[in-house]
Amino acid sequence: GGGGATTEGGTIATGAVKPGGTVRVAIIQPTTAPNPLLVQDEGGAGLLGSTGEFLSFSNSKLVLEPRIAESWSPNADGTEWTFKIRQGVKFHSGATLTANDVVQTLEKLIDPKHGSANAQSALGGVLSPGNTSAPDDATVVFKLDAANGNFPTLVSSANYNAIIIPADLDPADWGKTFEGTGPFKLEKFTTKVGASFVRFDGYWGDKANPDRMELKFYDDEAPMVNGIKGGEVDFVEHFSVSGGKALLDDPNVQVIAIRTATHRQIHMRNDKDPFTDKRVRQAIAYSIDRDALVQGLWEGKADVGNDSPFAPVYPATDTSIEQRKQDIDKAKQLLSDAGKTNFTVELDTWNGFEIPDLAQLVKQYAAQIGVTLNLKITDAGTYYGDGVFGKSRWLDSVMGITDYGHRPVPNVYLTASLSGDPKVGVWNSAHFKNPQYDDLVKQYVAALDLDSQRKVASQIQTLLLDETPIVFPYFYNFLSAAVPKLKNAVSAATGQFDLSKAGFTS
Amino acid sequence: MTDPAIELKDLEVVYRVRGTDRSVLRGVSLSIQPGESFGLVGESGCGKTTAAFAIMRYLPRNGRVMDGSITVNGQDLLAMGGAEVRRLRATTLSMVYQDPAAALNPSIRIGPQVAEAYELMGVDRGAASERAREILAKVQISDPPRVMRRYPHQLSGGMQQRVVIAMALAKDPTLLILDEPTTGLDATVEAEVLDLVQALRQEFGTSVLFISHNLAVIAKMCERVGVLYAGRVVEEGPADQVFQDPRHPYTVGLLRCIPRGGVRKDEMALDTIPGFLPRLGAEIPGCVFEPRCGLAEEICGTEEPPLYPLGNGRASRCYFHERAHLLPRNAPAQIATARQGNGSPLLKIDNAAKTFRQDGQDVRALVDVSLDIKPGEVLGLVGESGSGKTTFARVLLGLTAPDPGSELELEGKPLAPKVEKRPEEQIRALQVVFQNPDGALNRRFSVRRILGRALTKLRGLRGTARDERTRELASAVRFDESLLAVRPAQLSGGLKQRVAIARAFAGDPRVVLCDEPTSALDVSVQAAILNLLAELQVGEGVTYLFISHDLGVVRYISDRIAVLYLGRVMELGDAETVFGPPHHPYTEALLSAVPTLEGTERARIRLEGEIPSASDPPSGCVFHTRCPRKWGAICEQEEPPLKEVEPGHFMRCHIPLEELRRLQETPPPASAYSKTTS
Amino acid sequence: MSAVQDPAAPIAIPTQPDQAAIARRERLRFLRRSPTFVIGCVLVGMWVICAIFGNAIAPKNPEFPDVLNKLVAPSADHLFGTDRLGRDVLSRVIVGARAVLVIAPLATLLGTLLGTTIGLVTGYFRGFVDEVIMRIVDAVLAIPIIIIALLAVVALGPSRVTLILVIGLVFTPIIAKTVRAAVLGEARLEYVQAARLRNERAPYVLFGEILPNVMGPVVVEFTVRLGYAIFTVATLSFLGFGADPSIPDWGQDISQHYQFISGGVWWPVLFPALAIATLIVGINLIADAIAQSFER
Amino acid sequence: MGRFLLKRLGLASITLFLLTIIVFFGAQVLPGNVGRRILGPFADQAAVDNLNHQLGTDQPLLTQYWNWISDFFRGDLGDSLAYHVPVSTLIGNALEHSLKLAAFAFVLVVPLAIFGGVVAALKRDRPTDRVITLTGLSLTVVPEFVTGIMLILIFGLWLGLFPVSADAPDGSSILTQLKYLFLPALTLVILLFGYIARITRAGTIESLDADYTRTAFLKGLPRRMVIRRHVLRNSLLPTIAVVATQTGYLLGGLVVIETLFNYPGMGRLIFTAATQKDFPLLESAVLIVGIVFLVTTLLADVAYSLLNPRIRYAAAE
Ligand SMILES: Nc1ncnc2c1ncn2[C@@H]1O[C@H](COP(=O)(O)OP(=O)(O)OP(=O)(O)O)[C@@H](O)[C@H]1O
Ligand SMILES: Nc1ncnc2c1ncn2[C@@H]1O[C@H](COP(=O)(O)OP(=O)(O)OP(=O)(O)O)[C@@H](O)[C@H]1O
Ligand SMILES: [Mg+2]
Ligand SMILES: [Mg+2]
Repeated sequence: GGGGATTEGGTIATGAVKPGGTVRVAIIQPTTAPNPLLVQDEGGAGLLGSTGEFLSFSNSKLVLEPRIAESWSPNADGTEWTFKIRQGVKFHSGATLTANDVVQTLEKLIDPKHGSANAQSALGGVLSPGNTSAPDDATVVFKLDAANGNFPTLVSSANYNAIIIPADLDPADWGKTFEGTGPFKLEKFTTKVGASFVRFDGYWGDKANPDRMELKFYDDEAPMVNGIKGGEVDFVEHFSVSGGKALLDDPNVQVIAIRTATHRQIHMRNDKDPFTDKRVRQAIAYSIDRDALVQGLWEGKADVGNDSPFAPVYPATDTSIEQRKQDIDKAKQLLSDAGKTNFTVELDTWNGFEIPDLAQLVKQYAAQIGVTLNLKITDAGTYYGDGVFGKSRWLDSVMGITDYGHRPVPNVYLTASLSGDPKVGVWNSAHFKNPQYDDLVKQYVAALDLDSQRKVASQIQTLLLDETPIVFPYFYNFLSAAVPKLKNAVSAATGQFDLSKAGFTS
Repeated sequence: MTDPAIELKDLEVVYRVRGTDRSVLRGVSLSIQPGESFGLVGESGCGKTTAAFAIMRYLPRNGRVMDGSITVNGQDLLAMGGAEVRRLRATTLSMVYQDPAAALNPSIRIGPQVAEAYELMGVDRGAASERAREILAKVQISDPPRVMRRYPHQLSGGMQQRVVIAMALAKDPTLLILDEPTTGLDATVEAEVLDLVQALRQEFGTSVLFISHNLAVIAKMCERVGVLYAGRVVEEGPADQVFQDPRHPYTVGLLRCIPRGGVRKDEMALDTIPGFLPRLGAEIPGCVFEPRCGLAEEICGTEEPPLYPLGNGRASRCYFHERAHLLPRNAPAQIATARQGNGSPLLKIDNAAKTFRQDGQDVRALVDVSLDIKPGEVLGLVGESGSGKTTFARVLLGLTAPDPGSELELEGKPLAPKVEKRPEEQIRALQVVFQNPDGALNRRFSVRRILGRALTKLRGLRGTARDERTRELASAVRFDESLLAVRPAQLSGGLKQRVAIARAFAGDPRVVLCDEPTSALDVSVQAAILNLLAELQVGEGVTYLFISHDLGVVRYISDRIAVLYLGRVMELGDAETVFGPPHHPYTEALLSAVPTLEGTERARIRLEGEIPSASDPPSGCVFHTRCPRKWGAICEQEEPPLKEVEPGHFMRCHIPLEELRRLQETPPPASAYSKTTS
Repeated sequence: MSAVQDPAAPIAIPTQPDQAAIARRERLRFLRRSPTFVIGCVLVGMWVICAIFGNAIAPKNPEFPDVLNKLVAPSADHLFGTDRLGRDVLSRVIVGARAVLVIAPLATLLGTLLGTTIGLVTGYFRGFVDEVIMRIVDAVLAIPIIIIALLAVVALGPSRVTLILVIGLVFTPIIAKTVRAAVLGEARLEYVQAARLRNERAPYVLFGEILPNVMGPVVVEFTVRLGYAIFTVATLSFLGFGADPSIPDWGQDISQHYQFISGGVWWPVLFPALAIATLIVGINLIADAIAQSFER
Repeated sequence: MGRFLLKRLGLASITLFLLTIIVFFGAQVLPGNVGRRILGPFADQAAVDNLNHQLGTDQPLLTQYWNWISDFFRGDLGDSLAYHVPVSTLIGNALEHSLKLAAFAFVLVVPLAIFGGVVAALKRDRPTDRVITLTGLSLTVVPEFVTGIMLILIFGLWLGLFPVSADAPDGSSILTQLKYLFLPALTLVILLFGYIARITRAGTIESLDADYTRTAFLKGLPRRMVIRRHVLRNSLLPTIAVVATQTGYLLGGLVVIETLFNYPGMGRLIFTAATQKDFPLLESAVLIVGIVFLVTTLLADVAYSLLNPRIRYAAAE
C-alpha cells in the first residue's frame, strides 16, 4: 500500500459536493473507432459507457443494479430470461427507448457478420440470432441455446459492448452522435485527442451533477500520472501499480482499488513439445513465486492466482482448494520425471502494463529449474496479429503471456480461452482439449444458484490445477485515482465509470 | 625634398606557425616618393604580399611585425590605434589585389559597393552613388549606371578589376598598392588594365607600390624597382637601369631565365637558378641568396652583406655587385637541335569540334579545328583563356568526346572518341603533362608508386624491371632517386612537374600534350622545365603539342604555332612566320599586348570590348567585334575560312595577305591606337 | 639519352619537409593536445571497457530480479539503487553499454561502407545513374529517420540484426551524399584523368586512386554518424523496440522507469540517461576534434 | 530565375514520385491483412475476403498503388482502419498540432542559434567560441527523451512552472497554448541549437575569411558595419538550407517528444498507425510529412537563390 488514501470498493470518498463543475478525466487512448460492436479495449469501453446505458450496471461488488431493465427473471430451467424494460427512457436525440431497441441491439451484437469479437466471446454458444423477442414495448424475452444462470450479467455493463442504442442506428455511425440514454450526452469528440460531454437533462433518473465531463486520451501511462499530479486532470480512470506507483505513494491523491478478476494467462501449448506432458506445465507453475509477484509487482494490490480463472472475487470460487506455492525441488523433480530437463522455449508477449516485468520474473523463476526462456516481446499489434489461429503469436506461440480484462463472471475465461470446442474456444491459446472439462463448464454455466455453481467450480478448479494448461499467477485490483476534492466518482473494473453523482467539495 | 609617401625601415615580419615564429620579412627597407611608382618584384613566396599587408596594417591573424617602422606621410603607422588606422585606410591607403572576383562582395550590387567608400567620408547616399558613377566612368567603364545595377559575377574579370581599382581610387589615396593586379587576366585584358593604371596615376598623382613576379610588367609600370628575395630587398634602383644592368646575381639570374628577344630552343638553352627559395623562417646567417649563387664565396655564407649604394638611387646587397654580370651561365651545354620530322603527319585532326551544354546553352568550345602534327615537331597552341586550348588537348586524349563528325587519326589509324575505347598502343602513344602538378599527382602515393604504376599499366613492367625503369625515368627528368620514396607534397612545384613529365614519358609516347606545363611555376623553375622538355623531345624523338598563353615561352619552344580564338584556329604557321608580320589582326593584337623587357615598345593595339562568350559567338568573323583592322561589312556577315595564304601559313581572315602586310607596316588606325607611356 | 649534368637538378635532400607526414603528425599532436579529444576518449574508452568486461566489472548480476527489493534508493549495497524489478541499476548501466556499443558501430560501419561506395560511384560516373540514385536518396531523406527505422523494426521485429541493418541502411544515403560531394571535388583533379590515360579500370580508379584522398571526410562522417547511431538505437529501444527487456539496455531501462520519476524515483532513469549522454557526447567530442584536425 | 524554379520543381516532382513509391511499397512489408484488421478476429473468412474485395486490397500491388496515389492527389485519403474516420481528418488534426509545435520551436531556436553561431564565429577559437560550440554540440546529441524527461521533472513537477502535457484545452488563449507548448519546444530548442549554431558559425567564418570582407576592412569600414553589411549577408545563407532540412523531422519525427508530452502530433500518429498496421493512415501520413519536407526544402532553395544573386542569375542567364 502507499501513503495515499486508498478506498476498497468502487467509489471514492463520498460526501456533499458543490453542484455543477467540470470533471476532467484521463483515460487510455481508445485503439479503435467508437463502435458499440467492435470496441474491444478499455479506452473504447470507457467511451461507450460515458453516454450509453446497459440493461443493468455491474457494480464493484459484482452486484447488478437495474438501469434500462427494471427487473429480470429466468424460467424454471434457466433456458429463458425475461427482462422488464423501464418506460419513459429517452435517447439523447429525444426519441423514446422501446423494447425493440433492446432486441435490435442484442441481435446485432451476436450476429457473426457484424463480428463483435468481445460480445461473441461472452454470448457465443449462449444466445443465438433470432431468439430475442419483444412481446410488448416493455418486455424482452431471451431464448438461450442452453441453460445459463449468469445470463443477466452477460448483457449487463460487464459486457461493455452491450449499451442499448436505437434500433435504426447503424453501429458504425454511433461515433458521430454517441447516441445513448445515459446522464451525459456528447458535446465534442476528436479522435485520438479527447471528448467532452454535457449533462443530459432528459435523463430518466437523477440528473447528472457536473455540467461537463471532459475526457482526455493518453497513449502512455506516465503522462497520465503526471497529468493528475500536475493538476491537469481530476480523475484517472485506470492506472497500473507499476505505472502509477507515484500515485500510490502520493498523500494528496485518492486511490480507488476494486478487487477484480483482471489477470494474466501464461499459456503453454498443450499440443506442443515440451508442454505436451502436464508434469512439465506443473513444473513451470511450481517455479513461480506468486507471493513475491503480488507484493513486488502489485504492492499487495492483487490476489494470488491458483491456475484457474476462478478469482477469489467470484462468489462461486471454492477458496478451500490448496493454494499452489513456489516449490523449486518439486518442480525439478517433475521435470526429471518427465525427462525434460534444461530445455529452451520462446516466451512470446507484448510490451504493455506490467507484462514485460512478469515475463522477466517468470524467465528468472524458470531459470531456477533449468528452463531457459527467451523473451520475445513485441508491440500489441504484432503479438495479437489477426487474432485468429495461424495468424497470431498470441494463439500460435508455444508459450505466451496474455492480458485478460475483468469479467463479473468467469464464463468467458472458462469458455473462450479453455474450451476444446473450436466454435467456443476461440481464444484457446493453450490449445487445451479436455472433454471432461468442457462438460463441467456446461454444467457450471447452466447452474442457476450459487451453491450449485460452487460445487462445479470446485471440480473445475481441481481439474485445471492438475492439468495446468495455463498459469494464472494473480488477479489484480483495478485502480483509479482522483484529486482529493473530487467526490462520489464511481468506476467499474470493466472500464466504465459513473461521474453523474460526482462533484467537487468547495 | 618632401618626406616620402611611405617609408619602410628594417621591417621584420613573422608568421607564427605551429607555435614558432618564422620570419618572412627580414629587415625590408624601402621608400616611395609622392607620385612615384615603385615596383616590388620577386619569386612566389618571397614576401611581397606580406609586405603589402604589413603596410595596410592587415596581416593575417598569425602574422606580427617584430621590428622596424612604417611611416606614411611622416606618421608612424605602427604606433597608430585602431580608429586612426581605419581613418588612414579610409583616406590615404588603398590596396588592390589578385583575383578581383573574390575581392567584390558577391551579394551586393556594384553601385552600393563603390558608393560605400564615399558614404564613409560622410557623403550622403544620393551624392555617393553619383560620385560612384563618376569614378566608374574614370576607370573607363562604359555605361556606368548599367554596371552599377549589376552583381560582381555578371562582369568579366577585366571589368571586375576596374571596379576594384575604382573603389581603391575613390578616396584619392596617397598610396595605392597593387598586388599582382593582372595575374590571371588575359594578355589583352592585362594590357588594358595596366594602361588604365598608368593613365590614372598621371591623373591622380598617386604614388603606387606595384607588386608582381613578372619583370616585364614591372619594367613597363614602374620608375623604380626593388628586387625582393627571401624577405629581403637584394637590389634596388631605377627600373630601366636595374633591368639593363643588374647588380645582384639573383637579378641577373632571374633576367636570364626568361626567354626574351625571340630566342629559340635551338639557338640557346635557358639559364636557370639552381636550388630553392629558403624555407619560411629558415636561419640564414649570411646572404640569403648564397646557397643558390654562382659567385658565392665563404664570406657570403657567414656574413650578411650590407646594402651597397651605387649612386643615383641604386643599391645592391652583394659583396661582388660589380661583377654580378659575370655570374656563370647555368644551362645544359648542348642545345636541342630539333630534327624537323617531315613526311606523313603523325596526328591528323579533321574539323574537330566540341560543343558543351551548359544550363540549356551550347558552349562551342571548339569549331572545326583542322590541322596536322608532323612527327618530331613542336606545335605551339596559344590563345586567351577560354579559347579552347585545353578542350582541344582533352579531345585528342579522349578525355572529352568530340562532337560527331570530328575525325582524329594517329599514324593513319582513327582514334576512338573515348580513351576507354582506344587500343593499348594508341593510349600509350598519346600522353599529357597537365598545368597544375598538384592536381596531376595523387597526393597519397609516393613518387615511386606513381611512376611504377604507369610503367606497369603502359609497359607491363613488374618487379625489378619496373624499379630499374623507374630509376631510369627519374634520372631522365633529373629527378634525384633518393626522392622516389617521398610523396608529391614534399616536392617543390618544379620537382612535381618533373615527376609529371616522367610519368608522361613512362610509356614511350609518340605525342606528349603539354597544357601550360610551366604556367604555375616561377620563372627560374620554368626555365629548367623548358630546357628539360626541349632536351627530352630531341632525346626521345617525341612530338609535342605545347599549350601556353605566354607568347615568349611558346615562341621559344615551338616549331609551328597555332593561334586559337573562340575555339577557332585563326592563324597557323612556322613560329617565325607567325611572330613576324604579316600577322592575323588578332595575333598582332596579342603580340602587341605583351609587355617586353626591352624598352622597345611596339605600337600598342588596344582591343575594343569584351571577349565574346563561346555560347553566343559573333556573326561572321568571330573576331570582328574587337578587330582593329576591320575590313568591312563582310567581316560581320560571313565567317572567313582558314586558308593557306602562303606556303605553310594559314590564316582565317578576309583581308588579303598583301593588304595586311601593308597595313601592319604603318601604325594601326588612330582610333584603336595608343602609345604606352613608360 | 644525353647525360649532361643539368645544374638545375635538385639538391639531394628533399627541401620541403614531408608535408603529408607532418600534417599527420600535426594532426595527432593536435588531437593529443586538444582537451575535447582527450575528454571524448576518456568517456568513450570507459564505456568500451564496460561493454567488453561488463559482466566482470558489474558488482551484481544485472539480470537478476529481486522484486521484493525493488526501487531501493542508492545505498552502499546498491550504489545506483535498484530498478522496478529490484535489479542493480549500477550493474545494468555497466553491462548496458554492450547493447549499444555492439549495434551502433556495426550499423555505422555498414552505413559507411555502403554510403562510401555509392558516393564514390555516383560522384565519379555522374550522369544518369547519379541522378537516379541521388533522387532516391533525396526521397528517402524526406522521411524522418526515426520513422523509417520504426517501420522497419515493426516489419521485421526487433532484434540486434534488424537494428544493425535498419540503422545502417538508413544512414547510407546521408553518408553517400557527403562522400559524393568530396568525390566530385577529387574527380575533377587531373590525377584521375591521368589514371584513365593508362587505361585503369574504373574500380581501381575509385578505390585505388580516389578513395584514399577522401578518407578524411569518410572518417569524420563515420564518427559523427556513430553518435547518431547510438542516438537512434537508444530512441528505438526507448520506444519499446529493444529486444529482451531483461538484457540491460539504457534506452529501454529509461523508458521502463521514467514514469516513476514523478514519484521521486529518479535513479533508474538518471544513471542510464547520464550513460547515454556521456557516451554520445564523448563520441561527438572526438568527432568534433577529428573534424577540426582535418580542417586545419 | 524562371528556369531555375522550373528545374527545381522538376527535380522535386521526381523525388516526390520516388517518395510515393518508397512509402507505398515500404508499407507493404508490414504484416497484416486489411480486411481482418477491420472486421476483427470473429468475422468469418468470407466476410473478410468480401471486404478485402470491396477495398481492393486483393488487387495486384501496382493497381493498388495507382488507386492510392490517384485518390491521394484527388484529396481522398480513404478511411483509417482502426478508427473508421477519414484519414484526412486525423492527419489534419495531427498536422495542425505538429505545425504549432514546430513553428514555436523554430521561433525560439532560430534567432537564438544564429546569434550564438555568429558570436562564436566572431570570437572564433576563443573561450566564448569553444563554450558555445561545445555546449551546443553536447546538447544537440543527447536524445530527446533524456532532455525531455529532465525538463518535465524540473519545470513541470518540481517547480510546477509549466504544464507537463503539451496540448492545451480547446479554446484556450494563444498565450496559454504557448505555455503548454513551452516544455516540448524547449526540448527541441536544446536539440537544435547546437546544430544550427554550428552551421551559422561555419558560414560566418567562411565569409569572415573571404577576400571581399578584407576589401571592406581595407576600405576603412568600421568593424560593425563590415559584419552587418558584408559578412552576415553571405554567412546566413547556409543556415536557411539547414533550417529547412529540419522541418521533416519536426513534423514527423517527434515520436518521442509527442509521447512524453502526450501531444497528438504527426509523429505519434505515424507511430501508432505503424504498430496498429493502419495502412491508409500510415501511408498518407508518411507521404504528407515527406511532401511537406520537399516543399519546405524547395522554398528554402528558392529563398536561397533569391538571396544569392550568383545562383539567381546563373540560372537566369
Ligand atoms: N598566414 C600565413 N601563415 C604562415 N605562413 C604564411 C602565411 N601567409 C603567407 N605565408 C608564407 O609566407 C611566405 C611569403 O608569403 P607572401 O604571400 O608574402 O609571398 P608572395 O611574395 O606574395 O608570394 P606570391 O607571389 O605567391 O603571392 C610564403 O612562404 C607563404 O607560404
Ligand atoms: N566541362 C565543360 N562544360 C562546359 N563548358 C566548358 C567545359 N569545359 C570547358 N568549357 C568551356 O569551353 C571553353 C574553352 O575552355 P578551355 O578550358 O578549353 O579554354 P582554355 O583555352 O584552356 O582556357 P585557359 O587558358 O583558361 O585554360 C570555355 O568557354 C569554357 O567555359
Ligand atoms: Mg602574393
Ligand atoms: Mg586550359
